Amino acid sequence: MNDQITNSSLLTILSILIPVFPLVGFLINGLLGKRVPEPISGWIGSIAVLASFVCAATIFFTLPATESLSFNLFNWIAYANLNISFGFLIDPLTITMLLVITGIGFLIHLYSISYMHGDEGFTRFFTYLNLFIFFMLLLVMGNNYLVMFIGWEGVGLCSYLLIGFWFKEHENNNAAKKAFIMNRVGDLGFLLGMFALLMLFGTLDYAAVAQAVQGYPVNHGLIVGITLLLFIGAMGKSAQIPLYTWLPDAMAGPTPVSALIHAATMVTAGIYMIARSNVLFAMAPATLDVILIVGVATCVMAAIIGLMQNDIKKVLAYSTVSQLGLMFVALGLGAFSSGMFHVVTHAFFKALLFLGSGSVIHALHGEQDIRKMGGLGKYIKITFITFIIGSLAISGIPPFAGFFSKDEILAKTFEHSPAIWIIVSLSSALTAFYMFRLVYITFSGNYRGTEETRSKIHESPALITIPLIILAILSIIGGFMGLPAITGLTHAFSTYLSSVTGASAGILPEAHHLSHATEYVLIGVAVLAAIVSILIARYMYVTKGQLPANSDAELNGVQKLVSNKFYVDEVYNAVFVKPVVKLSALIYEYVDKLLVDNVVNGVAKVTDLSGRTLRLVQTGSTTFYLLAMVCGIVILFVIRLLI
Amino acid sequence: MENALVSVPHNWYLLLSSLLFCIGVMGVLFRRNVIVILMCIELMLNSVNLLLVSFSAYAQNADGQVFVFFVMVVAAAEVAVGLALIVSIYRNVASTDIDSMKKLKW
Amino acid sequence: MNTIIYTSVLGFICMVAEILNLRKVIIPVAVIGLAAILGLTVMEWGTTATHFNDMVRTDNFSVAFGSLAIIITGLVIALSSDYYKNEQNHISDYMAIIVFTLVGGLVLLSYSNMAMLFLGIEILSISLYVMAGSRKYNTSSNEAGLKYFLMGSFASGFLLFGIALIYGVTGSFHLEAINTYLASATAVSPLFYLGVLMLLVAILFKVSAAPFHFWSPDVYEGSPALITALMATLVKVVMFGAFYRLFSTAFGNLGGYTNWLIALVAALTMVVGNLTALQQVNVKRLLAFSGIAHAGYLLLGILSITTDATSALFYYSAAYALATIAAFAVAIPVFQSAGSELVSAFNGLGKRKPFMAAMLTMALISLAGIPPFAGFLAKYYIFSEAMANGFFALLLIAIVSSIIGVYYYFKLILAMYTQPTDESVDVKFPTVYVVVAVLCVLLSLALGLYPNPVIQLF
Amino acid sequence: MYSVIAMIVCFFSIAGHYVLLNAQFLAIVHIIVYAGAIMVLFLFVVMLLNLNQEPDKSHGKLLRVAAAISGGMLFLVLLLSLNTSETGTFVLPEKSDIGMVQHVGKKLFNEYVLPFEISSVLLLSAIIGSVVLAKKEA
Repeated sequence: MNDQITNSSLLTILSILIPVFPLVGFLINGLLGKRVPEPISGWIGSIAVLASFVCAATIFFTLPATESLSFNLFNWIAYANLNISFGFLIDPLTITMLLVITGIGFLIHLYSISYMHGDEGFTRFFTYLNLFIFFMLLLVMGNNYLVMFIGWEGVGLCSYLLIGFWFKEHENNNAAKKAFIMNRVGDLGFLLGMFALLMLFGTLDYAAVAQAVQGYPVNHGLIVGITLLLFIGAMGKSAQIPLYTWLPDAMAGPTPVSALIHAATMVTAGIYMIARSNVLFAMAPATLDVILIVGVATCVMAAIIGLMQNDIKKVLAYSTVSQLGLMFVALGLGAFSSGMFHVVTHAFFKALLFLGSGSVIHALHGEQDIRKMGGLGKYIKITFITFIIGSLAISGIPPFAGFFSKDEILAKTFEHSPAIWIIVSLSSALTAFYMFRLVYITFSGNYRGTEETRSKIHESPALITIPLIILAILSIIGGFMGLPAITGLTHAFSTYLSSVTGASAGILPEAHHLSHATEYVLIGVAVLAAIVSILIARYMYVTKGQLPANSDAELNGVQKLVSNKFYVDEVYNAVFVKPVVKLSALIYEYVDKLLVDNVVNGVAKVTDLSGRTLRLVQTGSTTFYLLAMVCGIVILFVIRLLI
Repeated sequence: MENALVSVPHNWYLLLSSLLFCIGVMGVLFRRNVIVILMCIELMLNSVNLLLVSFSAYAQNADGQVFVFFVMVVAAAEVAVGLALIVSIYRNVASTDIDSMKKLKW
Repeated sequence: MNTIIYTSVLGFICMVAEILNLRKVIIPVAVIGLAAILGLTVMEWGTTATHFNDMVRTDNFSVAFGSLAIIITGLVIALSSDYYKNEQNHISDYMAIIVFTLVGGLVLLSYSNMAMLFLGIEILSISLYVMAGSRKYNTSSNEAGLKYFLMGSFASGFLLFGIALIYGVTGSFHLEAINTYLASATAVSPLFYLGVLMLLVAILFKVSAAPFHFWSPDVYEGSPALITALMATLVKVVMFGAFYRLFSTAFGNLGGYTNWLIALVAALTMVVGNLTALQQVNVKRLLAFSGIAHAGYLLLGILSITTDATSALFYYSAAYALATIAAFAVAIPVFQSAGSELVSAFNGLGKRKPFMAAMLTMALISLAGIPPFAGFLAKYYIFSEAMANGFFALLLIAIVSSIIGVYYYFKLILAMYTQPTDESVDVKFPTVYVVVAVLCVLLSLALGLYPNPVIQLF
Repeated sequence: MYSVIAMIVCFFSIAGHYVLLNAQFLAIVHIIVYAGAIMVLFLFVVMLLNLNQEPDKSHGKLLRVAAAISGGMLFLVLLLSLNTSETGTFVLPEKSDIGMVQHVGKKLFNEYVLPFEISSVLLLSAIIGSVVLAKKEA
């Protein structure tokens, strides 16, 4: 007994320390500013995150999966009959996120020391990065929605600052602004949801909300409304239709930022939030259906758009959007642990891919257009190999990490509806295709840049390659913590999370389990589709050495060239390539650029316009002001006295 | 003399001061010369004084009359400051037209 | 009460210091004096007393808001040491007037008679008319002073008319007597309602609520920056204190007669303030519109008369005032060195002066209502106040407009961090500006992280 | 110039009303303060600025119409709410000494002593302000 008490108080201290380290790092770097020499500030930042990681790992090993630790640091808001504490909740879900954030965060910090070398904003970069980690930790550690909201706003702010980090280019500012506006739309949803929760339950505490909500009937209108509002928040942060366009634009930030914030951690906050509120969402199956539809749509659409992108980071960005959609599909199916599992594996391989692309960009001194790359495999071997591993993982080739998590979600979709399974599988095959299109265009063939730049290509220093290698290893073995049911072994990950997701499992209708045979077939089809897609990509971009068109005018030329070859090509072109290319271009042009952008921009424009108009009322004429005042008075009187 | 007003209902005084007040307001809105506007504001304050005194007289309560003193103090102070402002502006722009002061807008 | 006397004496000392050739010590003396007065005021906490035939009252409300007003004035006076360093021959006049402004404010926070309300408003306003126009040879300052003066006196007319009508109906200027009349009268005279409306309009004018807000952007822009800071903080806080005092004591039994109107005005104010601010390029104007928007939020606190509402109003006022002073403490040196008050004057400040830029960023974040700063919780408290009263549509407008509002604060942040620097301009931040900015930001942060001592004050 | 004279006439008639309303002391004070001090100040400024040659311009038509309408509306609204009130039943008492110096003075220096003192701060502030604003700098 005594032993337990000391143990839990030790854990409490450790968990408090987790966010403290990055905060200290932020303060040191932020306050000392340029007085800290370049590598030192980088190391301060990295070590702060490493220390958090060690704490998180210690908690992971000491706290049993069945237990959770919740404590209030101080009584934060005591107001009217409302009491909100500033407290932490440490349970398997939190620990999972903690390990991902601090672990991958540390690797990316390490990577950045080399990547950002020589940048004049070096210290500033690490200051922001540590601040980001701090807020992200708050987001996942809080024991109520308000603490989460603080983290939520904080990471949004850091993301905004980091996207616009290289502020000399105007484009970056616009990207930062766009990200900001879209996130605000989402935040509005979250905020309203929070208010509604407060109104309905009088508390924001996770446990209390989960407890209280079970007193309502399933699909109660209010619960559906609240969950929809919260989901709007998640859509903004996790880049779902229609609030996703900021994420590709956010690639204007430095690559480590893209890896950390826009791939591995912040964008998964929405998924974490829904998984954290799994009981709430399970009580509103109608919302889950909405999530499923949005997830599927995002997953497919982003995958199609990804086919046509020529910027190495944009490809990865759309693939992130697509994978996030996949995670929402899992959430929409009520498979919260599967969604979280994909969050973890995705964090491994997407961070790897981004850092790999960063290494490529670094090697080419800032070139991001894949059409100007080619044959890089010869020059930067480590990057090449790790990038392939990442691509295999995202494509879902066994035994890489992505295979396990993707397969799990695919199986779940099949349980729900084979039609959705087909759509999602298709998008998964598209993912494999465009990832390998990227790989082949970038790394195989001949270098297409100038001779002068070719001579300068070099492998990145150890600080860049070591994180790549570690992430590559994680991408290979990461999947084994969640083995599929057919192996007969335990699914370590879902067992670990079961104390969190278990509560909602009882509410949701029991899904009928697939037979082993069906499951084998599903896996077989998915893997086969991925491999075929890869082979098609290989055929198109290696064997035939096709290149993406540089402009619309050239597109026709390329297609003529293609049509002069085999007849098979023509059929293939007419039936598969052309429609897909068209569709991809079409969606990108119309849905993405025209529709989504315009809706979002339209809202901004209306606000802008009304601001402009209202401004003109301020004519500068005192008489006019007085007149307006008298009119206001008369109107007020008339309203109050006569009506 | 003392009986002259006995038959005048109080409402008439209310009416008179409202009318004076509105004349003041309209004067402020119509005129362009800042000095005239200032005088119209004085008129508004005076209508209030009249109102206060009439209330005080009809209710046999001296509080209203005391309050009028404070209104006068404030009116005097306002006029002093206002005219000082006008003089200081006139030195710069050589005009007392309110529409010549439209630089700050939007 | 004692606070008012001491402050008047301090103002007098400032005034005569010039005769005694003590110009150099005026500002230190004023700051130290205000600190001492603050101490004395805080010691009055918990006492309830009436003074001079119940003309003013000392209670927790007056002590809390009064302390806030003293702190604000003290900070502004501290900043003035550098701001007026080239105008030494006027320093004692300016300081005396600023301290007298505070006297007016303190009267407004403790009055219990309409005569005191009226005099308080006039002392506050007349001092500020002068200060707004105190840059005699600057036509903008002239114009600001005149506009403020004309519109302010015009509003005073309405204020007086309202007071006169209420007096006519109730036969008294005393707040409690008015309340007693309200409670006992079988049928409240329509004249009384007319009076309440007139009074309401005048006060709404002073807090710059739409559609009576037109003066504030122009006046804020034209006035000397330091006076803008004073107007944006002290006047707003004090007027809201007076507003709340009036409606909690005199009109406590009005039974929500004005609530609907206030809600309407609040909604209009929030929308107009935030939307118009989007388009502003002048930082002072931007802060003026931000002040208008904040007045809209503060109006939510007036809608209900409970201890919770008092706390929420106080917390919001404190959060708003601290953040605004911090913003001005960074902005004023930038204005001076750039010779411009446009947003572009802040270009690249994040690089040139990262520390002060960070301070400004934090102040703006607090104003925008983003955690962990006090601005967030302030909005939260005041919004839940509206929620508790069932103004859901208003709440929705408040939240949406506050989200629009975030955008224009970030316009400034964006300019600091993402625009190229003009290397030729070198901004020097005098130590006192740095100290004030840091102090305000830290207080704001402390309030945001641990609001309990303040929010449970009442 | 003429408006100043007209204003003075107006003040005198208001003073007459004060007398009729048994506020004799106030009537005297009113004449001294308004006609004697405030209007002289106005006249002084008008002379100083040499404004009497300048014709008083008017606003544009639109603004004038709007001003007339809103001012008229204001009066209408006031009228409507005054008409509904029942104060018409009050009748002025025949004899009253509340407006006499001793009565008003007692009120002023007993009950209203604090506002009286505080208004000194107001005047002080206004004096400093006027001097600061109107003084010509070297």
